[in-house]
Amino acid sequence: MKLIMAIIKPFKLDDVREALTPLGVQGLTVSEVKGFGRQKGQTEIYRGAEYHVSFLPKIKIEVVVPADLADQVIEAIAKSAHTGKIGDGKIFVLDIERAMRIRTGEVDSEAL
Amino acid sequence: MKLIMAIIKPFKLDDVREALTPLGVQGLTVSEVKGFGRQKGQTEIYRGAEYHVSFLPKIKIEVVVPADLADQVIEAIAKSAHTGKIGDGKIFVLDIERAMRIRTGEVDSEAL
Amino acid sequence: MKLIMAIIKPFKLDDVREALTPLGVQGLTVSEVKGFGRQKGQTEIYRGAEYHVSFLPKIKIEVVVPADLADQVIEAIAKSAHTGKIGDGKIFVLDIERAMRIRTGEVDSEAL
Amino acid sequence: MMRPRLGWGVGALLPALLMAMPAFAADDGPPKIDTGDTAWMLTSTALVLLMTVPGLALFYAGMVRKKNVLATLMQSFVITCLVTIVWAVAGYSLAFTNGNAYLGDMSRFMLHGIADHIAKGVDTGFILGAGTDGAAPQTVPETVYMMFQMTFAIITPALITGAFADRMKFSALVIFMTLWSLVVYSPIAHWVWAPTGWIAGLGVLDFAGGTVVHINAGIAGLVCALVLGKRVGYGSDNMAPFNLSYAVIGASLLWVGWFGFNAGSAVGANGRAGMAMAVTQIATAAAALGWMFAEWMTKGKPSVLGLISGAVAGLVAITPASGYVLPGSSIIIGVAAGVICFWTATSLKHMLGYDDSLDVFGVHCVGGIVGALLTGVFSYGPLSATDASPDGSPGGLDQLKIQAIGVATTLVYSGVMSFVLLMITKALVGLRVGEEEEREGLDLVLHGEQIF
Amino acid sequence: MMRPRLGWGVGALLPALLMAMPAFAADDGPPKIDTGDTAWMLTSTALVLLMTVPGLALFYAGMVRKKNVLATLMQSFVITCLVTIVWAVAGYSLAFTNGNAYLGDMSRFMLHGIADHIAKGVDTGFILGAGTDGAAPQTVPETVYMMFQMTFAIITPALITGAFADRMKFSALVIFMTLWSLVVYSPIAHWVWAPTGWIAGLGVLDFAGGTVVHINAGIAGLVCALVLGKRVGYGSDNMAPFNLSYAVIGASLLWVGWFGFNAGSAVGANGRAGMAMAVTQIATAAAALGWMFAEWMTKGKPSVLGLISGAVAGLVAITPASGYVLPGSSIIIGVAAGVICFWTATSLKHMLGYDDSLDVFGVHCVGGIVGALLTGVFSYGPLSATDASPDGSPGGLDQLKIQAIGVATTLVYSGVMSFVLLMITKALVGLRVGEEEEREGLDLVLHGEQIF
Amino acid sequence: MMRPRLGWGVGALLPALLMAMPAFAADDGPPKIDTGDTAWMLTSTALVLLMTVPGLALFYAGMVRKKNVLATLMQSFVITCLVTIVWAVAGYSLAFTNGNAYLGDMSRFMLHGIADHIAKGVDTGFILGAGTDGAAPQTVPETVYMMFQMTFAIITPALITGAFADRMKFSALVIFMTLWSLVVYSPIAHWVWAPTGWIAGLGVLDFAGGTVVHINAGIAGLVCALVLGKRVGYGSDNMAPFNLSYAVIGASLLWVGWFGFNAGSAVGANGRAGMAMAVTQIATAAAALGWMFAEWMTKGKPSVLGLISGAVAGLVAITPASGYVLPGSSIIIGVAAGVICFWTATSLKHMLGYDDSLDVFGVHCVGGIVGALLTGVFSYGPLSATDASPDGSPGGLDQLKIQAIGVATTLVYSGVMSFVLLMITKALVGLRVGEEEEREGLDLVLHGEQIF
Ligand SMILES: Nc1ncnc2c1ncn2[C@@H]1O[C@H](COP(=O)(O)OP(=O)(O)O)[C@@H](O)[C@H]1O
Ligand SMILES: Nc1ncnc2c1ncn2[C@@H]1O[C@H](COP(=O)(O)OP(=O)(O)O)[C@@H](O)[C@H]1O
Ligand SMILES: Nc1ncnc2c1ncn2[C@@H]1O[C@H](COP(=O)(O)OP(=O)(O)O)[C@@H](O)[C@H]1O
Repeated sequence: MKLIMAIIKPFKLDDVREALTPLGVQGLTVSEVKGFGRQKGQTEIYRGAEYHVSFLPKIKIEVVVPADLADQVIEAIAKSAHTGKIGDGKIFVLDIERAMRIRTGEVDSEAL
Repeated sequence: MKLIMAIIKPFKLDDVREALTPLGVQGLTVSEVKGFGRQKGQTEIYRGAEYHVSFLPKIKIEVVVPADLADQVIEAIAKSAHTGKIGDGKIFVLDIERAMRIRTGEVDSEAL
Repeated sequence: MKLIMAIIKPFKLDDVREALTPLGVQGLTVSEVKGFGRQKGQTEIYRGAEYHVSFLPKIKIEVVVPADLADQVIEAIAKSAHTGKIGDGKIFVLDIERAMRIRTGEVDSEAL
Repeated sequence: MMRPRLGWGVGALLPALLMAMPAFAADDGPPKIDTGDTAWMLTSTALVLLMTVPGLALFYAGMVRKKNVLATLMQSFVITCLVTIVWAVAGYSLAFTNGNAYLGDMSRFMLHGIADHIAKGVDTGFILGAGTDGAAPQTVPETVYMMFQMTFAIITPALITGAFADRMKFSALVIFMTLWSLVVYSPIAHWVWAPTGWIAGLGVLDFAGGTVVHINAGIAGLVCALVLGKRVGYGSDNMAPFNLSYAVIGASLLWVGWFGFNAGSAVGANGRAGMAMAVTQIATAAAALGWMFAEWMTKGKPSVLGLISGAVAGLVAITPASGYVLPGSSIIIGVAAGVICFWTATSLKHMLGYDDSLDVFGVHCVGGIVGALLTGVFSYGPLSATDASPDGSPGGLDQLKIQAIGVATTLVYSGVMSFVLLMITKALVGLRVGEEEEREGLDLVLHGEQIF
Repeated sequence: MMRPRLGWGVGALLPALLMAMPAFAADDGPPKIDTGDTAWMLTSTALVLLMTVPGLALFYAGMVRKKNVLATLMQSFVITCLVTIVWAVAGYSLAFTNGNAYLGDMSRFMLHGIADHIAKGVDTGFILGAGTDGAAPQTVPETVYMMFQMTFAIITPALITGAFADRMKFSALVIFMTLWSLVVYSPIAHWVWAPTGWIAGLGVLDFAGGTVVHINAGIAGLVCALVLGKRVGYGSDNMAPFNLSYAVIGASLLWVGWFGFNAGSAVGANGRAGMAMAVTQIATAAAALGWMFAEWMTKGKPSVLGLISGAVAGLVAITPASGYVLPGSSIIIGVAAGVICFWTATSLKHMLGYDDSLDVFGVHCVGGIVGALLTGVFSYGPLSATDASPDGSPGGLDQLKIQAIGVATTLVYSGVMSFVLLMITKALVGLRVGEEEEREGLDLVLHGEQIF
Repeated sequence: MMRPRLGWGVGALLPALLMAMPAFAADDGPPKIDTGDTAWMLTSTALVLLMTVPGLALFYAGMVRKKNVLATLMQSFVITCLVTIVWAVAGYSLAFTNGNAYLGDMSRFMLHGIADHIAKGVDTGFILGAGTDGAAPQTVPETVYMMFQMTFAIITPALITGAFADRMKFSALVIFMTLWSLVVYSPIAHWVWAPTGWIAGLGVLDFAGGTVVHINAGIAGLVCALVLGKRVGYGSDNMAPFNLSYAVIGASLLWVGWFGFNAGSAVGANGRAGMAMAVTQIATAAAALGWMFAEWMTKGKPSVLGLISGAVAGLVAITPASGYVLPGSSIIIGVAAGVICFWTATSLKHMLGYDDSLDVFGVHCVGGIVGALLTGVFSYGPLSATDASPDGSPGGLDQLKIQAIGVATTLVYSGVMSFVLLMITKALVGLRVGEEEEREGLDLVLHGEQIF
């Protein structure tokens, strides 16, 4: 099993989720994160005090899938999250050793 | 060392933490996440505009433990986070290559 | 490639980011998390109801770097996040199998 | 509101000017309205509405968990709407028409007749208890008097909601509060504030609603908390308030609005209103500091929740006393309320083990009792003196006993009837949401909405 | 404001006392001010300002997404500032001086002459339409009258902002609103409320601004929504409100402040003000419950957004009626407004497919029309009767027709002129932010700020 | 408040009616109260309390970081409580009894004697400076006068808290503010506003507190900022405001409440109050726009924080002038305040390098000075004219010099005494929390609470 971790632009979340459903992905977990990268943010000025917004709001998607599905999932994310503008984000792949569904105790690919 | 990553129902957090302490787990990190899965959310209606709440609030626990403790930890989480109702969540296990405690510079199992 | 995941004290974030730039790290992702560990929190009292704040605010940094940069990055984080007081946090290292930049489709070390 | 038995209202409330022109006062027709008094009562009405929405709504919403914030706001808001209609249809008539000693009549059903004196856009003053011995002519139109009283009828049931926060069904709330307003609030208001009311007849002093509003709501809240039972997770889960800054805004608006509540109860812009405002301010500050220092000494830190809770306790306690006491006494009333309510809300509640979520009993009932009794001790004669009763109602052991009767009656009647109405509501729609629903939060489950 | 054609204002607004001293009333000099009336109008001015900042600002900000909260607050606030200056410089003069039937003159340019009657710190009462047949002496100084009217001039354009929330350029807003205030608001206010205005001359009843404020802003909002187009992501993205608790605070402050709006429009602390306050309260509650139960039945849950939207719809609908109708009619007006606006905002809007972000048209225009027409049905004579017109303006088919003319005129003039001004603004600076900017949010893009 | 030296108060404040009945005015007894004036002063008192809680509390809390929000709210709230007691016990007596030119006496210790004129619930008007040449009879009871003044005594120290936000110990705040109220506020209020005060004797014009409130608080804030030192991380850490929407609500409530502050300082519902309200509104709008456009031009974007800061600067600057100037002048005062305070808060502060967290000096002290001096330029005679002084106090070089003396005196006295009191406080309990505690945030460390 693989954990696909994708950092994307927030407004792309629904597109990504919809792109994954047809692949049989039944679950995923998202978090609000702040990203630092090539994309530069705005400057905020509060009565003369200037703060550069170097961290921009991003969404992190974590989805665990059977190893053989990984390629398709990566491709689907890459396509649906793409705008072509700087700051589109990254996809990382990690290996997952074990998985378990808490409700049933099922393990590994049964658990996804 | 293993990173145990568990997605659980928010109100189970204290139970899980209490279940881990007896095992010698001295630290863990939690984040608020939104989960998409088999469990279905409510529909929100704002003056005629309907939004389905497909993402439900979950808690992600990340705890790094020596490899030999992993089984016990997984079991403890699975038990304490269990309600038997849909949406109970998942437990994933990843391999950790190195660990370091910032305060002391101790590494690996010393650092946990 | 390695994923360096560091849990640090919130006010150290800017220091850490500045310590990484000279090493050529061009991107990273941070999340607000709550940490449970040796460091003990305050007690909150609301009209007689006492709640111990066992979870303290921490920042989680996730940065993916080429394997050969990992040592330097770990050291830089360890140094810049260090206060010597309890609760300084942890650094964990995981292996990353693949990486992709969504904007361009570049993969692996090109993508970082 | 004034205590009409003695009929001092006439002298106190007609403007000084009219007293200098006896030809006017001797008129048999309805009194003329005074624009200054009317201006103050219109303002007071707005201030007391401000107390409920958004004041009380925010005070309570700031103390619950995130998942119940909107539902809590909604409770105060919907009660404002429901009671407005109930009051216009029957509540006002039951409370403030002559009727008998126990209940008004239906002569103002649907506010019938309230426009009778309007001619060419001009209205006359209202005579409370017209035709009875205790007739108390006012210098404001009846519409204004009715509206001012309506805002009291609104806030009283809204106060109760703090006791069962986080767990009552919305349909149950709608039914229970509608019934409660008619069956509990209107009768008690009649007893205490109508010239024909039997408690008014005993000489009980309740200037702005220590018994009618606070003890009444507080004991009803306790009954609700006991009947509904504890919140799921009470004692184990973290139930820390989501956002106390809302509670601070709420408490602040309660304080500001309370000037309308207490000084407005003089039904005019007169000396009594001025003194009521002064003692309200002083008692509130004293109670807030009392609670704060008590907490600081016993728990180690002064909390903002403690400070604002103390302020509300002080506002409650000075309410029955506000038109009767002088500044010195108000400090004592304030400190007593602050320290005693601190103890009730932080210690007694745990000793007795009920889950009155936001301390409606601990603050409003207990604070109201402290105030009602101390009014009997500190009442200053000249503030309530009239030509007919040149000594007014000075404090003393006799008055204290009378006050205790008022307190006890309210506790018993409101407690018992609240229980009965809860049982009726339970039979109709049930009282409490399911455990799963309670965990998920009322915002989403009951109203299909949530905040960020 | 009163309907000056009949000149009843004189009788209604001079205090009762003066009427008892005919020597005063017969004076040719300017009327004396009445301190009670003045106190109430000073208070009402504060209350109506409270409606816009922070009331309306919060009501709207609570309904947008997080990234636009500050920008939305800023819109109401900057309009408050802009219109204050516009009104002082020319708007007041164009609206409330005699001029001709279509526009005032510039005799109060820069408020020139407003201090003419001040001597030794004392001012005289203001005569609206002095020297004309419809001259209506007031018992408050002109400064107070001007200020009270200013708060109406402020809130009207601020209401429009809800229609184009999340997408208008700030520079465009500044230009459009400045022009709109002068070109649309002042003329319509003159037509309806100046004694010389042509709509006033027809006998249209608009006590506190159903047409001048709500229909006017509502139709302008619809035009804005159509011209600017839909929000990016409308229909697909989740546009759930960031924090409805702000909207609840806002709606509550609107309600409280509306007492100044409606009861203040009696320009005095009199019987009419009392009745206006009463019917305002009752209609609001009825509308809120009407919307709530309609939603509960059709959508399955009563929402807090529905409840407060209904309250605002009720406040809007009772506005033109408030000094003319009795409590019973106000319940009907309220229920009608609640149910009809519920249908407009939740169904009609989707059927027609425009994106009026916060339902300015659905609530203010439609609610205003409901109220304006029903005023023609339910108007109760004695509230508007005078010596000159002992029957007042009772409701009926004739009055209904007159009301319809007022509604139609406002719809056409405001709709057309709003469109023209939008085109001018577009030519000058463009109307809408870019798509990227809209996605990122106005807070950061336009103002360089964000909330947590 | 009026300037009693000239004794014009008598003419201005007795209602017109009484002037028409000389028999009354000639009476030697205390003046009668006027219900309209009293209604307005009761309302004004509520409005000014609203300015501090929740107004100022929110304005400040919205500008700090999340970890200090509750602590910041608590500061304004606890000062409200502390000063209420201090004022009732001794502050009012020291400020407003005759005493000598430098300090009142203790004849109103514990408000002793304030109820002396109450008989049968009715009170008489209050004579400020009774028995002196400058005796100024009022048409409101002394309780009301005392309460109105109390709200000024409350907000002044609360304003200071913005300067040391995020870093002062709570115990230090409690001690410092209690002392400051007695040692700094009461004397300066006596000098400027008591008929016997020496600054009043010079003819300094300060209608509603430009010197007594704003310059006074502003310079004390600067001293606090300098003595406590900069916040940990100042200049490097991101100290962006947590939630500016709170600040917008706060600024809005300050604006609305300021009508009580300025128009209330006429101590009656009269022409002067009306003009004070009008110029307050206009100057505020002008200043807000002034700051906004200055920022837009120099920084590229108009920010909501800039807009509301400008509004507050305008409110501050018009405060001393509000009962003395006409609308045209108020625009100039407003624009000057907006632009100058923008420069102080955004440029001068960085040039000088002090850390006045929320710009108490830059907005209140500088804005107060602008207003105090321009009052000397623009004062319009007829607004302050009396029988005794038919020209009033027109602006001019002479008056400007007198104003400068008032400003300088306040700067020196308040600056020096604030420093001394800080040193005393430091010796007693220390001033500042530890660095670790400051990092963790005052909410948790000092009060054991936090918001979400
Ligand atoms: N090496 C990295 N490790 C972790 N996260 C990264 C890394 N590089 C980029 N990111 C994340 O991806 C986001 C987008 O990266 P950025 O460099 O701005 O643009 P692009 O993806 O177009 O190259 C960043 O905001 C950050 O959250
Ligand atoms: N494949 C997955 N990858 C990552 N997270 C998942 C995955 N499947 C489920 N989850 C997480 O687990 C939560 C619970 O899953 P769900 O399917 O709703 O119920 P259950 O755990 O009872 O099967 C989801 O809300 C989501 O956060
Ligand atoms: N085993 C662990 N797994 C995951 N996170 C951990 C673990 N141990 C500690 N942490 C994180 O590191 C933070 C600091 O740990 P703590 O024990 O308080 O102090 P220190 O780092 O000085 O030993 C914790 O708050 C938690 O977020």
